[in-house]
Amino acid sequence: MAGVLAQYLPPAALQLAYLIAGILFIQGLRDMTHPRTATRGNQISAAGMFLAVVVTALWFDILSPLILGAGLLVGGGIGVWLAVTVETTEMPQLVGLFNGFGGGASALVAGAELIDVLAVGDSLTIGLTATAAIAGIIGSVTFWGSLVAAGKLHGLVGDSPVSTNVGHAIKVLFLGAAVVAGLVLVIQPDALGNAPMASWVPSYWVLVAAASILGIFLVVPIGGADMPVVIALLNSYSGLAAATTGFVLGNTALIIAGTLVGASGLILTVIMCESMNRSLTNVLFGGLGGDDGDSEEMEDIYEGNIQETSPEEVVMLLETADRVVVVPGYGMAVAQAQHAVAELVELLDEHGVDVEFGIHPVAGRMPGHMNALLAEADVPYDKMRELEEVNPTFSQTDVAIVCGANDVVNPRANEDDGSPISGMPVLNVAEANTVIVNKRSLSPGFSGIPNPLFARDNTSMLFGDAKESMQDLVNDYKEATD
Amino acid sequence: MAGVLAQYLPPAALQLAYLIAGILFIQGLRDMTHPRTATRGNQISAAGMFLAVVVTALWFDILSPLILGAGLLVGGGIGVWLAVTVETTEMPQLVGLFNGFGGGASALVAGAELIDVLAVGDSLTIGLTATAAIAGIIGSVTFWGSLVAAGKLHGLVGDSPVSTNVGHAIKVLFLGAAVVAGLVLVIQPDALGNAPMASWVPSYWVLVAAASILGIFLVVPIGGADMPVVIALLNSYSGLAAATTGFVLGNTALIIAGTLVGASGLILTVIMCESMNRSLTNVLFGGLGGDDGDSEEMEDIYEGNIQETSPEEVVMLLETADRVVVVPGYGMAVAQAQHAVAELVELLDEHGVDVEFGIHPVAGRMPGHMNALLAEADVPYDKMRELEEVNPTFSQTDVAIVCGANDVVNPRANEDDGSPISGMPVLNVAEANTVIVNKRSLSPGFSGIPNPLFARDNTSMLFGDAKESMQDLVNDYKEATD
Amino acid sequence: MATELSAFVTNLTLFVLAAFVGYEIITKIPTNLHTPLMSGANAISGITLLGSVVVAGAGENTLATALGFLAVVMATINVVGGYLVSHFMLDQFRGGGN
Amino acid sequence: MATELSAFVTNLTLFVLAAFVGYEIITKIPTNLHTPLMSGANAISGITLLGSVVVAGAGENTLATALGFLAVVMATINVVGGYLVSHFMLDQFRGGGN
Ligand SMILES: NC(=O)c1ccc[n+]([C@@H]2O[C@H](COP(=O)([O-])OP(=O)(O)OC[C@H]3O[C@@H](n4cnc5c(N)ncnc54)[C@H](OP(=O)(O)O)[C@@H]3O)[C@@H](O)[C@H]2O)c1
Ligand SMILES: NC(=O)c1ccc[n+]([C@@H]2O[C@H](COP(=O)([O-])OP(=O)(O)OC[C@H]3O[C@@H](n4cnc5c(N)ncnc54)[C@H](OP(=O)(O)O)[C@@H]3O)[C@@H](O)[C@H]2O)c1
Repeated sequence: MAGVLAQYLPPAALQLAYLIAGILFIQGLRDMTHPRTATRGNQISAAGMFLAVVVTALWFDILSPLILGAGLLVGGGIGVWLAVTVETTEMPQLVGLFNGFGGGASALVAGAELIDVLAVGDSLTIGLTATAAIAGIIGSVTFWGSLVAAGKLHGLVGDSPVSTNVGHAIKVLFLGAAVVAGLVLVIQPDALGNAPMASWVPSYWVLVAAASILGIFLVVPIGGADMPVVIALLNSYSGLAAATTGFVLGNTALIIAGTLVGASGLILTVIMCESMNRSLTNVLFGGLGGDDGDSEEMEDIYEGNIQETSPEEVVMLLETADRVVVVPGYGMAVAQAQHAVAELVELLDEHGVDVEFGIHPVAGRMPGHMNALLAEADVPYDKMRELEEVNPTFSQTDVAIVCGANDVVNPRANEDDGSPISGMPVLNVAEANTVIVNKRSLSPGFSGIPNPLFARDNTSMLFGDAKESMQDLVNDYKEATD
Repeated sequence: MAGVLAQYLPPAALQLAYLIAGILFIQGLRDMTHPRTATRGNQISAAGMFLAVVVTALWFDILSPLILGAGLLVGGGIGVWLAVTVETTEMPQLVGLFNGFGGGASALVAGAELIDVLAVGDSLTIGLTATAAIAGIIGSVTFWGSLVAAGKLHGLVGDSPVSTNVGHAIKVLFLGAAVVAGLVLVIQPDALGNAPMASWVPSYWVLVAAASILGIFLVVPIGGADMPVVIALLNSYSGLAAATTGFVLGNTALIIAGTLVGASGLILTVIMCESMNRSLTNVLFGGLGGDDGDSEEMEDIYEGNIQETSPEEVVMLLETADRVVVVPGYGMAVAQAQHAVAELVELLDEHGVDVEFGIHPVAGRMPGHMNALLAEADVPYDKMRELEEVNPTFSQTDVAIVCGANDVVNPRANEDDGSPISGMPVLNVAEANTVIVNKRSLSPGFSGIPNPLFARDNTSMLFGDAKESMQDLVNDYKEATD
Repeated sequence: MATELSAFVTNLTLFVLAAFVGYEIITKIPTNLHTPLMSGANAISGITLLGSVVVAGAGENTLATALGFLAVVMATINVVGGYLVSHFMLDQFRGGGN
Repeated sequence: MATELSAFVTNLTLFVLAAFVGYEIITKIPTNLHTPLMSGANAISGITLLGSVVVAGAGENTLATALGFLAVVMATINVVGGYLVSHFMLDQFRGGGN
């Protein structure tokens, strides 16, 4: 028995609805090319999704609308709750978590489909089993990989590198196991004949288990700060998995939407790798950033060259400054200092200081992370300058305030000394008259290497939590200018 | 009996070949986004076409390879001959001519297809007749419209405006006739029963005849300088006609390629209309540019205010100039003066003068016309400046040489006086210290309105053919600086 | 077999065209919108929900239905959450623009 | 009828995607390449040659064959001439670039 719509309309109507959904996805992305239209774009894309889901639900033979409804309700509720309660700083891990769920869903769907086809008494065609195998592997890897990535970003999973050789062997082993299970599924879907469990299509679940372990071992040895790259890549995979499913079901909406996601994930991955001047292979298999043997080198560089400063002194500098550039980094996000920073900038602006943000493309932990945080704190769009725009202005800048950033202002990136960041474009804050660096200690940033900027003559360290320090600056500046 | 390839390969192989051809077309266009890769892009696109044609010829049942081969040979020969012998200045009409042939081919194909289907004894399905009707109308309009357009550009067809009311009535009449014939074709393809001529599908040829007359009457009243817009629009139509044919034949290559052409033609049309600050309706139905009643107004403006100059005087100016901007226009193209202009610019450059071209987007008769001509004369790419780039520099320019341009330097465009060009962005040459305008007389340019620039105090007219005048300047400058 | 292959090539054609569209559009999106883009693209990838809906609906088999239910829940979280997060972020960019 | 409709929607999907691809790419092409673009696009529109080839080939009917022959000639002029003209123009741009 077909669903409500299918009784009255030709199959072409369903296809047409999917085409319209596809157009809405594309138009949504096109609107994402400008901040002014981006909100609308997101809504258009959501409308496309709504259309596709509703039409599908009304089209196909729904024997258990109750179960479907319950699933939608539960999932929707959890989705809204997570989206509403999360802090902007936790966005990266939330996106990772969502991504994992998407992958998990496609692995489960493929399995359910196999079982369902057998239950109806149909045979498993090659097209079906082959796609199920692909969706199963990608989906499982995405689910567990994303979960580990989200856990790392949230600080739940530590950076405990598995010794690389053993690690690589494990990965190869489980990838092999998944592939073998997939081949069995495709070539001999009825390998177990009429055994009691045969109707569960066990070879598929072996594949899922192997791919799950693979997913975990793939992501665990990757450094925490590379998680956004991992998530973008996994997102690209899950898009491709959706497209693959579309090939089997002959579903245009799945093909178009999946391909768009695949392209988006891949492009973001490449962009992130390029801004860090690292290859994708290096990110995925290079292990963690700097090694800890650097601590000696660090002492050499820092020894006797570190000047400390206090909020009061910084405020005195700010009072006489004509131009100030604030460089935010991951520490600002962690400390949730964006509101305090925004207030400081607004104050300076009110007092006639030419003040701007200098935003590095990979500052923080996601591409555009700083922009999203600062926009949340109501910083006007035209105060946020990109690297290429702001770099030439540092020589005319009186004070550069580095707030919780480290690698993105490390001058060693400009030297070709084989350090993990060499070749990465950085913000040349040292060209400013005075540099104030606010962080809690001299400990390194993501890349794990020391930062000679801290030891420069024109650099002063303002040690402390970013939020507290910025709040201090705001208060002191208010007092001083009152 | 199927063709060679079809005997051994599944139909999917043909589709795959078409997909590859489609990818080559797209990649070809992508390479067209930069001059450095554009030649390669054109070759890639041609390779796609070659693939599509060869595969098609080998796939389908070719009972008369001789006829096919002969057709390809004759057509190819004529194509090469035309392309090789034509002057760069005649490009616009040649492109129009080619476009017409494309349209004619699709109208003929649709007719041949109808006759063929009847001959085999099959019946004419709605899908077939409907597309044939569309292809017939668009193809015929394109053929005759392009021919008239090419004729006007080549000076073979004069600008003899048909009185608008009668003209509109004729257009409506023949459009109606074509549509009625099309409806008969679709609804009653066998209207004539077994009459002797019935196998020729007469309703189709009535449609073609009506559409042909429509095509002629559509283009004849449009001004000669608007022909590029007409050709781009017709090109867009012929692309859409190809896509429509693809819908019927289920041919992916036709759909993709046709749609790309349709998009390209439409975008070019819109860009041209925008740079002329006119609506498409105004171009197509507005009749000819300025009316001749302007001659009195012209005398008023020019009377006693025109200063003439000589090549010798211009050279004296050039000898002391630090910065010179050359503004080429349609007259340079007509006079084939591009080589002389290029030589002059090179000479000035050698003598340390800062010299550049200021190129208006609709200078000449096709978008990018001037760039193509100057590139042919080996002018380096970085000497050609666009309107937005060059306009702010006129105030620091000593001499602006206007060579065969008129409308694109007409200051009246900046005044909202309802003239045909008001609102069109123009090159503000009058801001230069001295303006030299080289043309043969005071007669107006395409828009038919007088140009107050010629009467300005800092403007001197260098009357004469562009090629001769520029050559004089080159010779005199050489003598003077020897 | 033959028509299956044809259908495959048709799907491949859709895939290729969509890939070109995706590439051309996404490379145009500015860096500062990459975080909301990631979240929005993520939501789109929840399109697997379509597959889930069909399977959860079919319900020929209890196990399949249970798996389908779980899949619906997960995919819905992905879709609803992804779009909402993206919306909140983008909302803060509004009023900006240049 | 039903499968014909489905085929139509599939073709429509291809059309829509190709239109997006075309729009995104062609709006990126700089003005100074618009003349060669026009000539090149023109050549692509000679793709109707495919239809002509099939018809000229089939040859079930003399009149159809004659028309097909004429169509092949015209379409080939369009294709060969268009690409060549575009090639000559573009060749002169080479060495340029920035
Ligand atoms: N954005 C992306 O898309 C992306 C993706 C992948 C990787 N990455 C990587 O992430 C790094 C980003 O550079 P970044 O300069 O933004 O960050 P970073 O190099 O990771 O440095 C952040 C600094 O913030 C300080 N910090 C931490 N918590 C703080 C708090 N509560 N208050 C004040 N300071 C605090 C830390 O120093 P203390 O501990 O001394 O306070 C740390 O040195 C780059 O290496 C980049 O390659 C970015
Ligand atoms: N580029 C495009 O895509 C495009 C498309 C459609 C329409 N148009 C229109 O074409 C016009 C282009 O402006 P334009 O300034 O380039 O040209 P224009 O306004 O048509 O003026 C050209 C001038 O060249 C002079 N001329 C003709 N033959 C000459 C020769 N042998 N030697 C010297 N001078 C000669 C003519 O004056 P004399 O007779 O006195 O010599 C004429 O005034 C605009 O109105 C535009 O809207 C352009």
